[in-house]
Amino acid sequence: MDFKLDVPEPVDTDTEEGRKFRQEVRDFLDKELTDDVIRERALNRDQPYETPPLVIEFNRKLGARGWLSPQAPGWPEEYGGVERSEVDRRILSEEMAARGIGWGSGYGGIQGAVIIRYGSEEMKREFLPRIARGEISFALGYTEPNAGTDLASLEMRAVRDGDDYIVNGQKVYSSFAHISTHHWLAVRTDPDVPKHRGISLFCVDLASPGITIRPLWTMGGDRTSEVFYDDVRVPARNLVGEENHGWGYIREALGVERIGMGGGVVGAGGSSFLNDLIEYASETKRGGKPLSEDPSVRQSLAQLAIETSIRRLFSHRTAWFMKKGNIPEVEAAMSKVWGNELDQRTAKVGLQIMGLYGQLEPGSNWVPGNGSVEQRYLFAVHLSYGGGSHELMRNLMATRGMGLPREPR
Amino acid sequence: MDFKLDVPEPVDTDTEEGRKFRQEVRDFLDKELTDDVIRERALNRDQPYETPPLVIEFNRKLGARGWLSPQAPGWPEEYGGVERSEVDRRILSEEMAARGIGWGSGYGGIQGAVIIRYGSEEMKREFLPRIARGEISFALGYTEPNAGTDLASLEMRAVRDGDDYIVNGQKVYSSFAHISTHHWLAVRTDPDVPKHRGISLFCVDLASPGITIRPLWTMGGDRTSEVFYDDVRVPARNLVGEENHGWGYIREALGVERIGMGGGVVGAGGSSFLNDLIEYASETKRGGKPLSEDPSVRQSLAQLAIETSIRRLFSHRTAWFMKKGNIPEVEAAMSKVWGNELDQRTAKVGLQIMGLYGQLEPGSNWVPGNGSVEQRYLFAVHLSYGGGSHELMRNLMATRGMGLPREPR
Amino acid sequence: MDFNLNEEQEMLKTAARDFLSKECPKALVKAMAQDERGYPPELWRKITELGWPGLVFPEQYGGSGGSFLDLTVLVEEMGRACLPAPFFSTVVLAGLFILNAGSEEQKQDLLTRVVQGEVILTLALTEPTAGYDAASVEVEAVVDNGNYIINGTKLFIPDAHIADYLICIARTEKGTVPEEGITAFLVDAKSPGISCTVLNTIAGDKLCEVIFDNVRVPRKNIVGELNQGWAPVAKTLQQATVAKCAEMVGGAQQVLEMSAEYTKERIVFGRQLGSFPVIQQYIANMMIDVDSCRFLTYEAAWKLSEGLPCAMETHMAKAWASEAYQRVAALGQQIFGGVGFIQDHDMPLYFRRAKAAESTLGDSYYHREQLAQLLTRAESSAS
Amino acid sequence: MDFNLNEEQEMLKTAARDFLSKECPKALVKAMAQDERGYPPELWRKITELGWPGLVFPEQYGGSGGSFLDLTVLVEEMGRACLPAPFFSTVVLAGLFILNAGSEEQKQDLLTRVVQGEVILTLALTEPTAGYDAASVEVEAVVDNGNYIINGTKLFIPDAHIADYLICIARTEKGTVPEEGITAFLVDAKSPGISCTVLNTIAGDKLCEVIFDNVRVPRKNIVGELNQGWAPVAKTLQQATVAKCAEMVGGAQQVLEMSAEYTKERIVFGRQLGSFPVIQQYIANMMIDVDSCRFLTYEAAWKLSEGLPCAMETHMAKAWASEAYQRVAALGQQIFGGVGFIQDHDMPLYFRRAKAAESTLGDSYYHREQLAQLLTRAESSAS
Repeated sequence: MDFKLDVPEPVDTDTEEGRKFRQEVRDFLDKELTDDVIRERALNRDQPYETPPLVIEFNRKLGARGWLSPQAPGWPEEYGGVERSEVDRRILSEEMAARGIGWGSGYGGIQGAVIIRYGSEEMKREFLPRIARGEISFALGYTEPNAGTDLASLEMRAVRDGDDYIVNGQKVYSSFAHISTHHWLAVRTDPDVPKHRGISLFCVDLASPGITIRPLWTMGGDRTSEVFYDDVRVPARNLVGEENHGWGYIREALGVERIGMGGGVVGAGGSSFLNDLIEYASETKRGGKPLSEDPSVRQSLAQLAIETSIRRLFSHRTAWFMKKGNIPEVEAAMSKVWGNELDQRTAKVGLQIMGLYGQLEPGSNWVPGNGSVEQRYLFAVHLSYGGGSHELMRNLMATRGMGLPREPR
Repeated sequence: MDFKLDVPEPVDTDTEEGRKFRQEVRDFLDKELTDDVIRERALNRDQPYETPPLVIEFNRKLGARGWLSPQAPGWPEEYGGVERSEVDRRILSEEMAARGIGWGSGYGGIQGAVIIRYGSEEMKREFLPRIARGEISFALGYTEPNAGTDLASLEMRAVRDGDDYIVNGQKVYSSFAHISTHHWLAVRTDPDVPKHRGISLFCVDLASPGITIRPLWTMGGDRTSEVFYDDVRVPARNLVGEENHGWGYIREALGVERIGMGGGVVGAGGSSFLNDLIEYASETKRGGKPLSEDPSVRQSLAQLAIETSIRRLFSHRTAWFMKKGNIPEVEAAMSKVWGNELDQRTAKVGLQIMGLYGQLEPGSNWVPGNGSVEQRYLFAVHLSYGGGSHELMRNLMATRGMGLPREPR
Repeated sequence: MDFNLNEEQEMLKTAARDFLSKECPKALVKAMAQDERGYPPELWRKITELGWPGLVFPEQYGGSGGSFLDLTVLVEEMGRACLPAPFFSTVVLAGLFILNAGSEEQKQDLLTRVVQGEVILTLALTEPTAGYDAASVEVEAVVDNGNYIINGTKLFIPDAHIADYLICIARTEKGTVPEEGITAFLVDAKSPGISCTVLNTIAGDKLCEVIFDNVRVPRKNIVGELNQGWAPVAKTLQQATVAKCAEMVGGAQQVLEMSAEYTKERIVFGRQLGSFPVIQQYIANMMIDVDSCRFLTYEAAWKLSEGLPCAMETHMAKAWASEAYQRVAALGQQIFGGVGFIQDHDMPLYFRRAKAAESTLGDSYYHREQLAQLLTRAESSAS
Repeated sequence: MDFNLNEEQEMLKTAARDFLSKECPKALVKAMAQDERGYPPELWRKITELGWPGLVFPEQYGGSGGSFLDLTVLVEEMGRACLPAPFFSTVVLAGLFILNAGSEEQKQDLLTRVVQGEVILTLALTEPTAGYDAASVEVEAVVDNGNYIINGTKLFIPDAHIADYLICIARTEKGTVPEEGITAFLVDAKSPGISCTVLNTIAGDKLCEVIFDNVRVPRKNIVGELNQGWAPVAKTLQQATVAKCAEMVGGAQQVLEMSAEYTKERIVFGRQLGSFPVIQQYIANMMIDVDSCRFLTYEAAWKLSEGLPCAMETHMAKAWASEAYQRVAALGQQIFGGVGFIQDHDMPLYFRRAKAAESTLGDSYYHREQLAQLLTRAESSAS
């Protein structure tokens, strides 16, 4: 075993070109990577599949320079991959890490990964370069009013009509649909076969006539959307892979997506949040003594520190497992369940430690840390069903991980 | 609402006869109600359906004087009911309560209740007077190696042969079978109908030829038994109620039984145990300070005090609900689940507070309270499945209590 | 033992539920969270006409002389409906304080107007110290020419922005123990030197920061005895804590019922959601939490009604309800999933209120510690 | 990062598992709980032949110079098998202490004999004070004519009844802090004045009361420095704590596996028990607990092996494993139901050991508090 963090081999970036490029990156980041972008990325860390507004803008600028990440593992040049030198990549990584964000874990990567594997040649040429340049951003079109946890029961219909499909129906919880360029849309193309076998996946231009987007505001204060399709014509070339094979692609995308959930970017997110709490407890006095001297608070903080370490180890395990060439189904499920429930606990303990102050919202007088813990408390509610309900995740862990028999249906 | 304890109307027991009777009762109890009997009763409070050895002996002596309780609510005299005066009953109650045990909640009552309701006239005349006199004690014969939680799948067979049934097969976890006079035996009398419809219930004399009783020692240190039947002849008059109607009687007996579980005798058991823990924490010093000044210990004890109050309230609610003439199915399930899980938590917290001393067993040097908490910790393990698994209890609560649909089978 | 309400209480409960389900729809509740005042005066007028503000006050002040248990029944229904109205501040906190501590004249004056719905009151107790013990009271009132001058900040004060009078709990003397030297003042909310700012809170209730900058209060506005104000505060806190628990019971009960209903309607994998055993375990756990909160709360309320000591029962109820209501709300959110996460849904109302209710009037740790003091004190005095 | 064992460790693990499943059946484990000595000498001889006692000791003492991580792998398998042998006392507690503190001569003498299986040792640290900090050491050793006289009671000392030597941690001076003035003595277990009584314990392991009544020990038997004994004790405690966690990981892993197997065999309501979603939730929770214990433990063990500081990791591992192993064992009991409640079944072995392991070497509260000190100290030094 070896718990050393994987550090890449040293590369000499201290060349003249290297120094010049580093300066260029720094100047760019000084200007474009605002605190708001960083915060938006952090908040969004549990939803790597959809791109929030400021990040869309930032990615577009990165993409325009060939610095965006989906192609980092190496897309062929003909699909927009830019072969940057090792020195450049190292500098980009280092500079962005120094600002607290990762490089190489950008947005659009999940859709790109499916398209590069299953998309037609035409689709690859049309979409991949634009993803690489950050010109395209996706909103997910999976969930419907009657298809959430049981996603495969979705009812929205697409019917072939010449070179197009005519799409009708409604999606819900389609976050950022109002500012994204495309919808990653799952629809039923064959209603007469078992439900998993009649689903297809499309890339739909959200500017298409007949699409109406209505806001839904969540308890977390974020906007998500309902998307209504009324006789929307979608060109058949926008079909991803084969007709009626969509469920396989979606499952694959969900699996990839889940890897990022709960753990977030390895090492980030959760632990800095905990550090903020420890700092708050150390600096805030109640009854003349710092909160951090209260034995109950100490027990709670220590417990969270342990649980945050477990999150880190679970994430690393998943990453290591993938790196060895495996598909980390059970490992990712464990990581998601653990990380997301820990997020809920951490926010709960955080508010509890803050006492009466814990109920204050952003913008209020006296609010600690501008209400970030309170916002997280509300936001975290959806983590235990979003992206795969934790009941299903646990069933999956037991059946795939320990070979328990599936529930008879 | 009214949370006053139900106190009976005052009765003048200070008459010459009353004083004489009280003295008689006291003398009897001084002699017969040993600490061992009291402890055995307390330990057994979650298994009101089977009678432990010292209690069997004590009951026999009470019964011989007409002081035993199954008939207390009033069995007809022809079945052995003894109509004692209100004064006598009050004195018996008071004197036994003063020694920490209840009167009127004795053993054999569950079997008696089924027999009085469903038994043949012959069976009533044969069994009830002997139950009233404490001459009969029952061991349960329900569980089999392949029929535990799913009791109705029991396989043990009884085949009619003239005036007898021939019984073959095996029961497990039949506590006190080795010292009881009778087996309260559930067997399959018709294998060709749905499983709930082919079960019959018998009172079997455990001295019958062909019965072999083998000890099984539990983790709690108690003995239970396996009971093997090898061509045992059971007279047909020992059939309880009708052939193949046994499942209904068993369910009814289980329901009655469950009422007593978790809560135990209202107000008793759990709370004195907690008081012992508080006393221990107050008297035991660690690092120069009483354990009870440790903030974590204080939080734990306070939490247990709350949860013990909830146990008391749940028990009272069940009792009140029954008194109004209802069958407290959901209420009793809640009481059982809560009380039994609380027993597990209490013992766990108790041992935790004792630290290294918590692992000591009865008879050891240095053992606190002669290991009663440790014994309870081990014993309590079986409470969350014995007498109805808590998973099933919770399903019952949700379906019967809030109308959730049953799981499709 | 009787776990039923009596006949009048059953009638009160039914009437309250009917009235609130008609007059206080959830859309109104949500609108009021955004509203500057935070309550609909028209609804408040109707509530006054129903006599609710007078329920618990003696007849000589125009009230109907109901018991604390009656009040508990009513407040439970308010919690169930998430009623946005200054009832808790005016009646439970300030009204009961005046009843506990005020002179006959003050009672006649103020309680009569409370009963008539003519005034909105609140209790200005908590401060940036954020505690409910006497030591947390640091706002000072110093005597000046027969008047008192109050300086300092009160924080988390409910409905102060719409109150006509505040009962300000201030320190008038440094006592040998924190409980000594505390005095209650009736303060006109429009007095010069008072500034009030509404805080943004998770429950959208209107808690305020109230700054006292050389606020002059006449001596006759002392409610109760000079320097002896802590005892009635403590008594009022006990009553308010039990009432808050009742509000929580009402909310938790509603979450349980709406969740159970939803599990019957919602179809997942071709079956009713409620037919899944894991969901049944959730509902069963919610039932345990709701019933346990209810019984602990009503036992404390009954003891208050009967004039019996109930410090232990009060600590138990609040320590337990603070966590149990949050557990119930979290399971409700899990059962409703995405649809319950939308702000327009009813679930967030309860999820948010469960959090607010936990921290208000002492959280679980606080009440368990208080309880531990009683438990170990009893032990050490017994031994 | 690499979550795999290396090739030698995999071989060690497989060999240990094969050996123990053959030579240490559960019937033997159960018999040993009743046995007076508590271990089978024949098995101990075979273990010595395999070189396990020497695994972690340098080659100059006859050992094989393995790493702490190697030891961890081995101890995990012992925990899985519930091995009844004086390995932990002789090798982990006393052996590592001698390695940490002893003179070259003592190491040559004692470790060589440990490796050969010629002596059984133990560390006599804990006392009726029942703590693992320096302040809990009250047994006194006073100098007398070049010898030391030890008086007092050591409690919960593993395998003292069969030990040839005890390393007795005693107070030789009242220091300004409790850590000062502590000295370790190598004491012949047959010395006059020592009396040893085996305690009855939940795990059926052999913890002893050892009374020192004017026990005379020559000065040369001091292990390490006079009055400076705490530092090596603390280091040894850290190593022993991680090793104890490994034992717990092994036990928890075995409970998980046997429970999962049972859910496939057991038919309830006409279905495999494991097909019930509630049971799947249980198994999934057990998986989380087992993996989390494993990773925390092995991270600490790896750091120990690499010579990196790992106070935080050690506290985390033991605080977590103490509770997680008990949760796993309790779920195992629930899954097995009645059949697992019979003393003859394997489940009780683990349920009992989980409890014993929780309290040994500091429970969750203790280690969380230690961790909190590190967390808040880091914070206050950073700010």
